[in-house]
Amino acid sequence: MITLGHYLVVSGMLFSLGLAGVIARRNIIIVYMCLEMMLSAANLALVGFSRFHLVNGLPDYTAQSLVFFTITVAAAEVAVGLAIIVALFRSKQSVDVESVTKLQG
Amino acid sequence: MHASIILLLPFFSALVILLGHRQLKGAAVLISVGSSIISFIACLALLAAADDKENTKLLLPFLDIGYLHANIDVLIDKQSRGMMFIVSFIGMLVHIFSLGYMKDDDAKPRFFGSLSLFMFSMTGIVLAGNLIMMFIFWELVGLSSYLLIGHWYQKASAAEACKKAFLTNRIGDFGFMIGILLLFGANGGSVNIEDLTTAFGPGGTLGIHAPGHSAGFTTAAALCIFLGAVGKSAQFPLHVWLPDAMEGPTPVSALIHAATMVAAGVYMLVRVRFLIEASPLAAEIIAGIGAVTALMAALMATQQNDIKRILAYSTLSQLGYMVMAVGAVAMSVQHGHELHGPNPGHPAMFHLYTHAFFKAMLFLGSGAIIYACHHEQDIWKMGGLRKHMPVTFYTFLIGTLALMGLPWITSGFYSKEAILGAAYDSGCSILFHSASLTALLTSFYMMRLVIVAFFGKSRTDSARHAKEVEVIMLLPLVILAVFSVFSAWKTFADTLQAYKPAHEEPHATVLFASIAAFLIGTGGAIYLYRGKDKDPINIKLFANKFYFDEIYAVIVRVCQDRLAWIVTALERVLVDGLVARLPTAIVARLGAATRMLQGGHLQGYTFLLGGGVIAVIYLVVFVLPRLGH
Amino acid sequence: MSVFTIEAGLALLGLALLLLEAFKPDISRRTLGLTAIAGTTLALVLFIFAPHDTASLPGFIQPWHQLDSLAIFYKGFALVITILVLWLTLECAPYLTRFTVDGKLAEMFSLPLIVCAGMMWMASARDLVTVFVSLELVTVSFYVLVAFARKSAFSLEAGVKYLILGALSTGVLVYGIAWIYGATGTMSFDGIAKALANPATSKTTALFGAAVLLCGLGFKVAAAPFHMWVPDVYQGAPTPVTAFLSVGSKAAGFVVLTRALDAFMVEGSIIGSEIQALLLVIGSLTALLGSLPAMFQASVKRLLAYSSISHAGYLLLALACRESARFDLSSGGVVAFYLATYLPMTVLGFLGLGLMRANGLGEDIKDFTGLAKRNPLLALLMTISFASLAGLPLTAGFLGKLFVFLGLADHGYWGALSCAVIAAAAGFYYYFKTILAMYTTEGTDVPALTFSVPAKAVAGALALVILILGVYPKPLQKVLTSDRPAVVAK
Amino acid sequence: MSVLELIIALPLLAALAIWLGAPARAASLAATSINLILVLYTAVQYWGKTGLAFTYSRPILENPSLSFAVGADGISIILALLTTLVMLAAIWQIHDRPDIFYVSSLLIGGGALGAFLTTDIFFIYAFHELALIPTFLMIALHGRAEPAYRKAVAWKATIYLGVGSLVLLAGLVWLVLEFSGGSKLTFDLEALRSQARLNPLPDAKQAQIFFVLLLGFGSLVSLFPFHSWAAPAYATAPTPVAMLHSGVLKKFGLYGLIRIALPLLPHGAHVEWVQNALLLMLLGNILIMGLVTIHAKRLDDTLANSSVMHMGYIFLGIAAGTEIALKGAVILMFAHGISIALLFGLLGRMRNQLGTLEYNKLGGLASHAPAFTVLFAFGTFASIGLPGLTNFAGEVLIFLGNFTDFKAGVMTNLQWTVILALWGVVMSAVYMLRAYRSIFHGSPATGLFMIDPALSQRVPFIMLAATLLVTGCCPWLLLNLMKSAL
Repeated sequence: MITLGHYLVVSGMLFSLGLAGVIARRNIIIVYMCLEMMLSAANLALVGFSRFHLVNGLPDYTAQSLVFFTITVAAAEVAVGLAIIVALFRSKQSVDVESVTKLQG
Repeated sequence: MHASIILLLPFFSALVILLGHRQLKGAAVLISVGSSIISFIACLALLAAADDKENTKLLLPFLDIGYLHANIDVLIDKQSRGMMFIVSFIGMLVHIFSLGYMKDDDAKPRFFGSLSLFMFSMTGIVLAGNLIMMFIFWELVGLSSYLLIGHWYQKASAAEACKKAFLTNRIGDFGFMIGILLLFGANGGSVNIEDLTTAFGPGGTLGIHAPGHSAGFTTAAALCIFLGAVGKSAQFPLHVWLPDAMEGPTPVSALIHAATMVAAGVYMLVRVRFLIEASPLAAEIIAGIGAVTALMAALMATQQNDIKRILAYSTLSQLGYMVMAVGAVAMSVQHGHELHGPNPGHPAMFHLYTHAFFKAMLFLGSGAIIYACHHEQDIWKMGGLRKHMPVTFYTFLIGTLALMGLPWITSGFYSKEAILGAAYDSGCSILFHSASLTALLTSFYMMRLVIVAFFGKSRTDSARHAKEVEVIMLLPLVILAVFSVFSAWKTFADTLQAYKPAHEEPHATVLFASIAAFLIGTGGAIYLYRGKDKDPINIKLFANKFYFDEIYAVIVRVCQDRLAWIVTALERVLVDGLVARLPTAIVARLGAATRMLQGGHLQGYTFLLGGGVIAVIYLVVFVLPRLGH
Repeated sequence: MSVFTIEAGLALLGLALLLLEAFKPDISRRTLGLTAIAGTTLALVLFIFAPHDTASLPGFIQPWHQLDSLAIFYKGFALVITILVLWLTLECAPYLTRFTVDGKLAEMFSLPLIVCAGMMWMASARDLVTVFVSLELVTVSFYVLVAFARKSAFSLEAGVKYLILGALSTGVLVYGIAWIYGATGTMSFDGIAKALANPATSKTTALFGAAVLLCGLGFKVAAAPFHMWVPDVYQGAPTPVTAFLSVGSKAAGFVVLTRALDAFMVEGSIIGSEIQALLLVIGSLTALLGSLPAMFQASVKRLLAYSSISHAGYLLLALACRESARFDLSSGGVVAFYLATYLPMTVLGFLGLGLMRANGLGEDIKDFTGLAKRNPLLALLMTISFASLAGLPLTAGFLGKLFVFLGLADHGYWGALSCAVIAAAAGFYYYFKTILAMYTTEGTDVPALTFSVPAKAVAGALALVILILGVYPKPLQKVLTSDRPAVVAK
Repeated sequence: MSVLELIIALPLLAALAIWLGAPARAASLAATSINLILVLYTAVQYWGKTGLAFTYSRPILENPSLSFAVGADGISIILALLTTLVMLAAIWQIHDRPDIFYVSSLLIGGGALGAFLTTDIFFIYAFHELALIPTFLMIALHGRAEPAYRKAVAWKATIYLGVGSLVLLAGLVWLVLEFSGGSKLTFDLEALRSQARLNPLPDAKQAQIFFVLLLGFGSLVSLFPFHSWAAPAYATAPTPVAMLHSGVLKKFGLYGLIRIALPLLPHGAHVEWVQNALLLMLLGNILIMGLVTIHAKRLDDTLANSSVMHMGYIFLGIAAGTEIALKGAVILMFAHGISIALLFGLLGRMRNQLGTLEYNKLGGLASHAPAFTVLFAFGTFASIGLPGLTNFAGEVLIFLGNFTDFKAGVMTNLQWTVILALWGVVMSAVYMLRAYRSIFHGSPATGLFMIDPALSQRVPFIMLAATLLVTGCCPWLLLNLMKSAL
């Protein structure tokens, strides 16, 4: 039997992996992919909670509606984000995180 | 009415002259001399209106809060009337003398303005009905003394002398103020002299037999007040300023540093003698200090060469005499010898009174000599002045004899004998012996002065060309000479309300000592100094005034200037360092450190952000619930 | 016309302007800018006269939107800041266009309208879904705005940093929402409050969810330790955008935070005290981490960024102090008051920076040297702005700080109060450093600066608002306390 | 509308007018002269009365209740008089300087007036801060030293005063919270006072709050050991700023203690640990700063440090807390303000003419500049505490006030402190007379040369000196304004 706990553990692992990737990777594209993974982890948790939260014997769908919004927002973020990353590549010929360290102190 | 004229006239005179002397020019002198004459007439009226009742009158408000009434109120009694006469009389004469003496001085108006200021302040002390008022004027005489000693401030020595005088007096005032505060507190807020007399008197709340009496407190209060007198009357160990004060113009030395201001300490001690009488220890200390001062100053006087300095040390010595008398009288009262009569005179006040005349006379005389010798003050550079300045000589001689105490004729004999009597009655033989020795030394050094300065042949040109001074300067000399002789006579003294002890026949021992001292001292001086051109004796210790100035210079350098240096360094390093620099340095370091967090590396930021999330989760989920918030 | 319609209209106007620029490239930026300003001003006017109660909203939106005094205040706030930012953009246009592709500025005029609509919706949000959607609307638009001057390496770098960190925080936020939902079974603030007041709810789950959610929101409001992006992004972004971020985005973050905390810290909440403690810790830390590094900044823009962090710290501390019986302003009210005072002073500061930039000057403190001689009016206005930011009495900034201190002292949070005091003291240093530079005269024979009349007028008006609020805050208090219904059922 | 509002507003309006282009000297002199007349008018009106007068209140916030409330009692009027006198003198003596000198003087003076004449803690605090900004700017920009040094000095003062004000704010907030009672927070001093009378706090708590206020107010008044900003700041500040800050603005901290801390926390100062701490600190002011002053080698150092030292006496009055001592403290505040302003004003002229203030380069000025010397003597002897000048009346009342509950034979710590403090009077005579001696006495050829200022330039100093003389001879003039018990 797969319980809520299983979903949450997977979601948590996914979130942690994403976070670790964001922190550890130097390529901005990959960092961005890790960020998407974190959003997916959140979505998984939402769906899981929603599935096991029964209202009148049926799963509660408000949380699932948020998942759709999240996916949409993620898409928008990717659109804008990739544009910015492309602009960065154009000007620096690099997508390494270390190429943006001018602002500091 | 009289009191307000006497007090306020010189005040306005001083104010007008000091603030507007450049506009007033010559009129300043007239205002000052005029005001001194009017004051004197008012004083005579005060004497004429004499009754023996004491009364305190409010003259002007000053500080009046709740039960504190520190106002300008005057206490008119026999003591203040007599003293007032001396002050206004000698003051007037000095004003007149100064007309001649200061004729050529550029800053004459400033001089007369300061003189008026002095008359105002001294009057205030004499009339003061409470100790705070006395303190106020006490300080003001200090100011006028400062201004007058520093009259020729261009001279470095005068500038230093006036500073020294003011500062030394400040130390005395430090004690005086503490004494006033103690009395104020203990007597429930009143420092009125009459109230205090009642409180310390029989049946009073603070008297020696009262339940609230505390010997320690009484002694402390008495000694603190006495410290004020030590400063003002230049007693050991604060005597060092008075000889230096001779840097001032000579009339000033006569008035302030011989006759009146320096005697204010004695006047004040007699005013509060109820306090001294309530404390045996204080009485002994006061008598001792007086005796030491008298003897020490007399010893120093024997080796001085500056005519004014000899007189200054003589003044010190005589003031020591008076202070000793205050202590001695208190001691004898404690032993049960009450002073006699309904309004008993006090030997110290009596000596103050006679001394004022002859010492003022001596100073004015020396002023005349200095004036005639073109500001030459060394007696070894004079000589033979007897022939050049006969009037001055004779008046000076009369003054000297009075100071030496020529038996039965001069006033000085009677007053000195009264003091010797008091010392004898005090039950302390050391006092009596040292007083007698002082009397002997007095005769010695005064005779030395007269012989060296007036007899023999003139030793320098300035002495050879000395001429008798003008009449306006001689007149005060003559008048004072008359008083030097007669002022102790009964009719005279009574009319002037001198505080003369109603003395019985003097004790034989006292009489003998007094006459012996006179004879031995005079004889010794004549023997040693007749016909000498330079000093046959040479005692460095006395000539250098027991090295007090040097010792004090070291004390000031070490205890004050060096300490100030150390404290300043510590203040900069420790206080400023700990309170200001250290915290700023810490904050600055923190600021720099927190800036390091902001390294500009995206990975660093994500790391911190992720770490922050984990830290917050850890804090909220695991730490805070345990803390029981 | 309902408020919702106005907001929708504003967003549509934004879209329309975007399209207009795309299809009619020769349209002048002045026309675009003025249209945007006119549109927003119209929206403001309409908004003022629109009915101000939840019932006036269209029925379908009522479960998700509400109109209480807080919402109305923030909506007005958003409109005002948008107008100011649009105007500032127009004023700075000549120098901004040097860094944009083809010298175009269209999105700089259209996106703020969309951001504004997003902020207004956020102010009304009743549940986490609405919060998330409107927050992302704002955030994603800001990604574009920050990186807009992309020919400038700074702007681009700021854009990248904001993008990565912003997306990270979005992930954290959604994850937090998920757990809150898991703990309470609902997305609406009312429901969450009700569930948290119920002892049967799992405390650990709720705490975990709330903590993660607050981390996500903390990023938006620049709370330590999630503030790292602020100095870099503020410094790199075009000045009008920085002003918008620092005032608008922060205000939006705080209104959401207020709503969320009203739910989390509702009376009898099982997690209330923990959340409060967290706020105190984070607030103190934020105030300090904002103030201390600011002392050594050479760039005024970066200094203002740090200052904005520090102010966020005070605001968080204000949120930590729940309502006091003796204090009319609730913690949300204090926050709103603080933000209302924060708006004019910050905008004035950035306005001055923008104007100097437009005159070809840099943004460093040394560029301020001798400003008093070159343009006394601007120097005076900037002095007022900085004095108010420092929290000097008789300016608006002092009252905000005073309320925060009062709240902290009233609750006896002495530790947090001392941190706030230390931060304020450090604040004196860096604000005064800038003021001092303005009045320093040595070595300034540079020519006088001149500004347009509208610039003077707007700056003067902002300064006046600072001073008036500083000595006569009563009207603002009235607005904030007039009819505020309990946000949460108690 | 109250006359006090006019008094507060006038200098600020004049500053605004100058900024807008009005002729600086004329406008500021007119405003300050009118102000002086207005303050004298209030003094005459208040003569012999008690309680708060000229009150008027404009609420600006409901809860917490803040209002722009003005009102004056004797203390406020005396300090307002001090402010207007010093302000007039400071402005009058400005000579050939840019407009900012006038504007800053007006702002400092206006701020001080606001602080003294309002009765709402919020505004009392606010006006004081307002006056600090121009002080800071003027020291940093127009101070008499190298730019780097004067900026450092200005920073030091500002950070000290800033931190001090924040501590003070914390203390005031604490007060407001403790005494507001009921359901409403109020900053109104009268309301807080009546609450304090009805429900006094326990002594231990009073002591804590009092201590916080003491630290806050104390650092504004350069209470030892929070004093190290003061001396360099005064030595460096431009003349009008030095006059106004040391003469007037610094008194704010003392005013605050007397007006706010003591009435609300009557036992706070007498709890043993607070009292002992205060006594130690004020002895630090008197004895340590006295020695530091003695060590000074320049006139500006001497005066600046002496100004720190003299604060100790006023704190002594506050420590005693008796009516006599407090009235003495107020009189001493007035006296010190006038005398130090006089001295700093004269110092400014000397610095302009001579270019140095080092004692070993000066001497004999009395022969060249007699009028100047007389004016300086007034300041010197006032600082020494000579009777006849106002400082004496204040000091003696403070000393007496400490002895009102003296039992023969039992000395309290307070009374021992007075005795040590009395030694400070000796020290102040030492350093002031040393200074006077080295500058004015001695041969005319020993030092640099300066001449008397023109009569019109002497007027402000004469005015201050005359004030010292008149109120010194008739201190009851001031006491009559303080009929109400403190």
